[in-house]
Amino acid sequence: MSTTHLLIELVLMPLVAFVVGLAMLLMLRKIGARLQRRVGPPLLQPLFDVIKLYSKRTQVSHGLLHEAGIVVAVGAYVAIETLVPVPGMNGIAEKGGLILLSYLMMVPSLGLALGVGQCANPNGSIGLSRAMTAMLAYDIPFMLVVFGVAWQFQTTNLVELVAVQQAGGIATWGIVENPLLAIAGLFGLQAMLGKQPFEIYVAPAEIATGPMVEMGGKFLGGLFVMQSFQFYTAGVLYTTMFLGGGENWFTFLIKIFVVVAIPLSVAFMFPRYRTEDMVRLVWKWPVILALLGLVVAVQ
Amino acid sequence: MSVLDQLLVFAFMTGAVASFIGDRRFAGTLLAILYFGQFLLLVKLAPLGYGAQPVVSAWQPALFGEVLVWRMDALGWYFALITVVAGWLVTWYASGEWGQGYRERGGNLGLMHTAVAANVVAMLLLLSSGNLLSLFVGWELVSWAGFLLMVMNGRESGGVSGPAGLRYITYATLGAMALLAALAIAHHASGSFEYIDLIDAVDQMTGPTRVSLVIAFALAFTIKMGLLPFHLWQAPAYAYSPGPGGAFLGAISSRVGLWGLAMVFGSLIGIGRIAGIELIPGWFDLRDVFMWVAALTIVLPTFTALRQNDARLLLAWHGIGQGGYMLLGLAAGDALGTGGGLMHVLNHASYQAPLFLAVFAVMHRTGTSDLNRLGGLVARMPLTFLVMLIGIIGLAGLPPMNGFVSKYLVYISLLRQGEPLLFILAVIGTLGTVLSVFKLLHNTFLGQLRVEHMEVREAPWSMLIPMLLMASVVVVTGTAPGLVLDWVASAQAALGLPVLDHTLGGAAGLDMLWVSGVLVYGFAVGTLLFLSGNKSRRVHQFDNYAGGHFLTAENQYQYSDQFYAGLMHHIGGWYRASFTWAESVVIASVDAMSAAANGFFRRTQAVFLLLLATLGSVAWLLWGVGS
Amino acid sequence: MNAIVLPVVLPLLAAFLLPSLARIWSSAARVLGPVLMLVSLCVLWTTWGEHPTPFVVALGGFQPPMGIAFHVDSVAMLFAFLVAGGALLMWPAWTDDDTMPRLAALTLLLVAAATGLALSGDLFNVYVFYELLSVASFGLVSARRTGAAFAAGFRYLVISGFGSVLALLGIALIYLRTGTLNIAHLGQLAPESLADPFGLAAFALLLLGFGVKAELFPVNTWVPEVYAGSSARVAGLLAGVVSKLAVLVVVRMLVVVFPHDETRMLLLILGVVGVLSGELAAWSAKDMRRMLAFSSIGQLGMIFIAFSIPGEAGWVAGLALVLHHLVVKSGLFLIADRWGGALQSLTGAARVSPFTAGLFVLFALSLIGVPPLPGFWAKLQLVIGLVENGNGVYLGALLVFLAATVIEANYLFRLAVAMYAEGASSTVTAPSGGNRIGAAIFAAVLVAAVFLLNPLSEAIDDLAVVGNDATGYMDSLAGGAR
Amino acid sequence: MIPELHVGWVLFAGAIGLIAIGVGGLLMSRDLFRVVLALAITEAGANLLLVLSGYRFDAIAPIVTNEVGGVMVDPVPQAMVLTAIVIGVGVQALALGLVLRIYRAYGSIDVAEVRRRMDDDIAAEAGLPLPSGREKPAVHS
Repeated sequence: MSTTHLLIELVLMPLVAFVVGLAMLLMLRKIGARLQRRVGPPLLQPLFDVIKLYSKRTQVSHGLLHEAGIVVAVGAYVAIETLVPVPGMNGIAEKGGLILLSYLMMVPSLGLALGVGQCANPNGSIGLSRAMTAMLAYDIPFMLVVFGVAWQFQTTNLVELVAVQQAGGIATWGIVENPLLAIAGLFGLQAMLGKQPFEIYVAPAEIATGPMVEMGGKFLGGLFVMQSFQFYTAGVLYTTMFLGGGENWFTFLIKIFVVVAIPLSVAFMFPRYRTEDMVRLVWKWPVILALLGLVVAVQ
Repeated sequence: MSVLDQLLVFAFMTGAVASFIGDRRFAGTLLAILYFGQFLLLVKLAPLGYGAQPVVSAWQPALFGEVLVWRMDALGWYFALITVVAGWLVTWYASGEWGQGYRERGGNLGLMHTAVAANVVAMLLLLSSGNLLSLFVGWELVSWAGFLLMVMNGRESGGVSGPAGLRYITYATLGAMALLAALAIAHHASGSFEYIDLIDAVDQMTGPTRVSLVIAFALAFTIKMGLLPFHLWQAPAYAYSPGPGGAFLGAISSRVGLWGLAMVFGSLIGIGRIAGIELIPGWFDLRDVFMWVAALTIVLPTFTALRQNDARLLLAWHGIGQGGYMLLGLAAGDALGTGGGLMHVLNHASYQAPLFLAVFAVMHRTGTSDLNRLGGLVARMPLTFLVMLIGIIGLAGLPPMNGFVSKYLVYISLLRQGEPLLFILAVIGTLGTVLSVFKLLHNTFLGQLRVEHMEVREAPWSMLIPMLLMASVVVVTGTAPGLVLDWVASAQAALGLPVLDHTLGGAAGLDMLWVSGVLVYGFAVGTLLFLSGNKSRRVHQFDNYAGGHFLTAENQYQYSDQFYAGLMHHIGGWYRASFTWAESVVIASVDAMSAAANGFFRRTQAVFLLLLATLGSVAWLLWGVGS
Repeated sequence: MNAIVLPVVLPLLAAFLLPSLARIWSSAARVLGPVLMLVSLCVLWTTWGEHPTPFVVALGGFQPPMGIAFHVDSVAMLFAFLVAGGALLMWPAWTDDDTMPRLAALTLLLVAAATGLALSGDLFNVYVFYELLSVASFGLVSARRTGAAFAAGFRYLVISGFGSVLALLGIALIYLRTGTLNIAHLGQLAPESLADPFGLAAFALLLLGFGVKAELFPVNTWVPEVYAGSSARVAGLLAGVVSKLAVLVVVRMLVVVFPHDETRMLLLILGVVGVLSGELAAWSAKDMRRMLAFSSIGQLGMIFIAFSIPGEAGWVAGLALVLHHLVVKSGLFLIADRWGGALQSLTGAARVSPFTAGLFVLFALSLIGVPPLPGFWAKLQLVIGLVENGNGVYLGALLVFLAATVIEANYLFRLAVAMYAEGASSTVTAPSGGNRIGAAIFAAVLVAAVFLLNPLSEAIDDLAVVGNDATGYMDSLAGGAR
Repeated sequence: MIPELHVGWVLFAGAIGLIAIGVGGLLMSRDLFRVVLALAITEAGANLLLVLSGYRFDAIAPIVTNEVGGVMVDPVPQAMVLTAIVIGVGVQALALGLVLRIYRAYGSIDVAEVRRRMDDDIAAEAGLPLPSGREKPAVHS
């Protein structure tokens, strides 16, 4: 692979992710609207929102770190996008792997946490504490799932993971080989995306949207971009692990939209848990499922 | 005189200088220069780190028919490098304003410099020990030099350091006695104290002898390393040492335990033989015991750290937990695991020392390390914040810092060996660390700046430069772990372990050069995106609204106490202090036995005892002869 | 006759003359004792050089095995040397009241008896010197003339007296069997006449009888109160020097006359229990003197364990421990002269006298066995010796020993840490100049030993060969007396 | 032979008995003076045993005379016993002296009382709380 090719991929991969991510945001709002028997926003509304936020006149910053936090949150996702393979583009996925990705995905949130920390708003801090707790909770089943998949396919390399599943057809997809792990993974996904019933750290009515409390203008816009990346990444990762990755862009997009649509639809049917209840729930069923899946995987 | 001799003599000289003029104003600077000299001598020995033959000391005293040998190999060099650099930078840190402040607070700066220098000398002697006897001598010197550093801080710590040091030395003596027992067993089996003879003799040993040898060694080294269940001494002992001393101890001192275990697992006995000792045949062997101890050492102390409200204690508890990763990797036994475990030693030193120093810089400026009395300092001490930020990312083991690389190798090793439970325990430890260090950072530097800290200044350069140097090590070796992995591979070769196949960017499918590169790229994109927005306006921290009113200087609200209340609501009940309880039971039983012994001397009818003893021994002898 | 009798005879004579001399010429009486010690040291030094092989001195002209004989070999000389040297450094401080001449006379008597004990080659001789030693030590113990000193002395006397009776019974049994009391001769006869239950019973009686002075468990209950009730120097002398002489007697009997597994095992077990009880009791001692007393019981137990190891390894370990304990414990008791009170009162004592506190730390480190101090090398010999034996009981002893060291480290450094505690003001005063100098000399010996470890180790090896050489001991009879 | 043997056995039994009496006294006496006496009795028993160890009933006294006699009694034990007796007397004198001193110091020669007072004195000197719980030791001589 030539250097130019690689450079093009490095530019293209985040860009695609951004676009698809925005589409997913749109889907989220559409689903919500349909469930509440509304029409929902038009096609380009998410993009307009982002542009609007970035160009607002009132931009309140609490200091350099506040700004750096947003930069890290967005920037880390840009980096992550180059590490997950999509049809036709592997980027530098060979240089990382499943475990690196699992840890790298904590970086944007922590960057955001730094920014929120400097806002010096107690509501933000409370939100952070809850977000960290949630992370501790859902990462345990999620890492079990990662282990199970890596063991199942005897690799942590995402490119190889895709290659193995595509070579063997649907029968070798993770979801077929080990449905238990796939279900546990879905649970983890739900929590990772911070959607109901796990949106404890946003909790608008309780702690005034927690981490977002001091965010406005391009800061909130940054968060918006970050969320679009987050949806996309989660979808791609799950697809790569369980659904055989993308043979071509058409099937690939279908898969990742379906994957993201599930938690989003579920989200609207649930109220919010309390922190301790969420921890208990996540440590119970997904962990049990993942462990059972591991037993299957090891045999 | 070999370079090793020069190094040892130079280190002794540094100690002598410290003890004579350690309390002068210029002493810190002079000593820092001397440490740098030691560092240069180590650089002269650098071929060791790239596969050269060990360097032997010319001085080999013979005592009671036994010879003391000093010989430095790749493993020793690797640890010695960390030691000397840590000693150098912490002394530099203490050379300026910090030292002056310490003296003004009534501390004995000269003694502290001397103690640090003594620790460095002792460590060098231990790390270059060429047989079991010199190992024991070095071992004891390290223990007692550490003790000196721990107990000398009585005034600063409000008298807490004394009992903490006493607890340490009691544990350390227990470890030393276990080591002595191991020495005796080895001597019995091989007829000498030489490593080579022991290695030869291991195969001929009977099963019980081998098991007891492994246990004796393991006991000695695990106690020093603060592994479960012998970890209780470590946190208070390190936390209440004088700042730079505590940083030194936390960075490297307890890792000599790992050094010893590496020798046992590598050359002396061999991990294969240890795995061959099956406790439940087919299911559970002695190596598994080590791995589970390591995994529990990762989890339990980390979650103890999570509950600390004193920054020093928090860091010290994490130090214990990180030791678990090292042992876990080492006990995994393959190239990846041992490589990760050994690399983690340097990584841990490189972030633990600046973290301690950053905490002490904050203490220097604010007078407290109580996490509930700080906050918002990032606006006043941005560079110290930067050091702590880099440090905690390394400690938490997140990319792109070096802590991630070593843990990654351990994870992959566990993955390849199919150890999901150990893997998940290691992950839980990392997650707990992330939570805990975020609390540390948040409660110190983020949130509301307290009114009494409004005028706080940034730490002086004499403290910042050493911290920044250490922090830069975290970044550089995180980006190019191959620098360290070269040394680690040489150490593995010296130990007879499988050698890690690596590149400059990492190993096992990880290339940190690329990962760091795309992160920089990503941040650049993020910055551009950020700058593309409308210009922002900075506001004061009180330009803020929460809990129904504006925050003002009179009416501050910093969320810090019980930071993870929700989590604690769930796991709070799991903190049972079982080890503290077990320790107190041991102490109570010694007390009871002691009371009984005292009673014997106080109350008994002396003559009656004499008579009883006479009759008893006569009868015993008669019976003994009769049978 | 031989100059070697002088270290026994001269102090004995001086002891009787001294009270009268003190009335006539008090300053002469003042220096008489120390001068005599120096003379003894010189005599022993020169004799040591002259006679490389063991020899026998017949007193009163009767040739052994008849008559009363001294058996002089390097081990005996070493102990005689230690007695004179120890007494010189621990000489009672001079006070101007009238008790002083008596104290000096008693010390001289003690020295004479102890030297005699070291040199005796005859069991009854041993008994006589032992009794003399006892009488002198009773006097010294109660010399402080307080009620506690008298009471402690009396208790000591009763136990010691009963011990003497036991020893006498043992001697009677031995004589009944063999018709001789010359130890070398006994050694020759023992394989036929004493290698049976009867003989072993005699050994047990001797062991417990003489064990009273050697702080052997369980006949050591007098130790804490005597050391607490008497002056620190007397305690140091008893713990440092006198106890070792009793050990020597017992070990000589063990090696020359009763070299059996059963007797060694008895010594080992009593030693192990001694280590345990001593160190455990010291763990919760409330005052420094009793702490040191209990600690010395533990140390003596270690010495017994060492000597119970068969072969030269046991002697090497035992002698090293004996020498080390003598130096360290004497030094510690000198410190305890003023600092012997409640441990609590010593909190912050390092600021009263940093020098003394430093010495305490040094002694404590060596006692625990921290390399490179001599204590470590001594303990290392013991550990190797124990494990070389490979036997289950010896390994058990090793475990007990190791555990005891941990306890030892804890209680010694609990005190050391308290001494250096900040913000506390100690009520004690600095030790007197003499005591400080004495302790400093012992510390200097200790430090010098670190640098002289090599020659020392060789010397101890040689001594161990002599000590363990039972046939050499018996053969000295054949050489005739000088 | 039978009478001699008989006498020998009686004497042996007597020696053992003396020791037993002495030990009993040592164990059971509540009075320091009696302890001294018991010790004396024990020593006497041991001495008797020692004499018996070398005594032969069919022999003459080991004194150099012109008489041409049979076997002499072994003189060594007798000499030893003489020495032992002398030493014993010395020790007993010392013991009695100590008893006297103790009585003067404490006004009692009861074993338990003396013990308690001694413990108190030692504790008071060391600056420790008194084991018996009294405020301060009663008398100092």
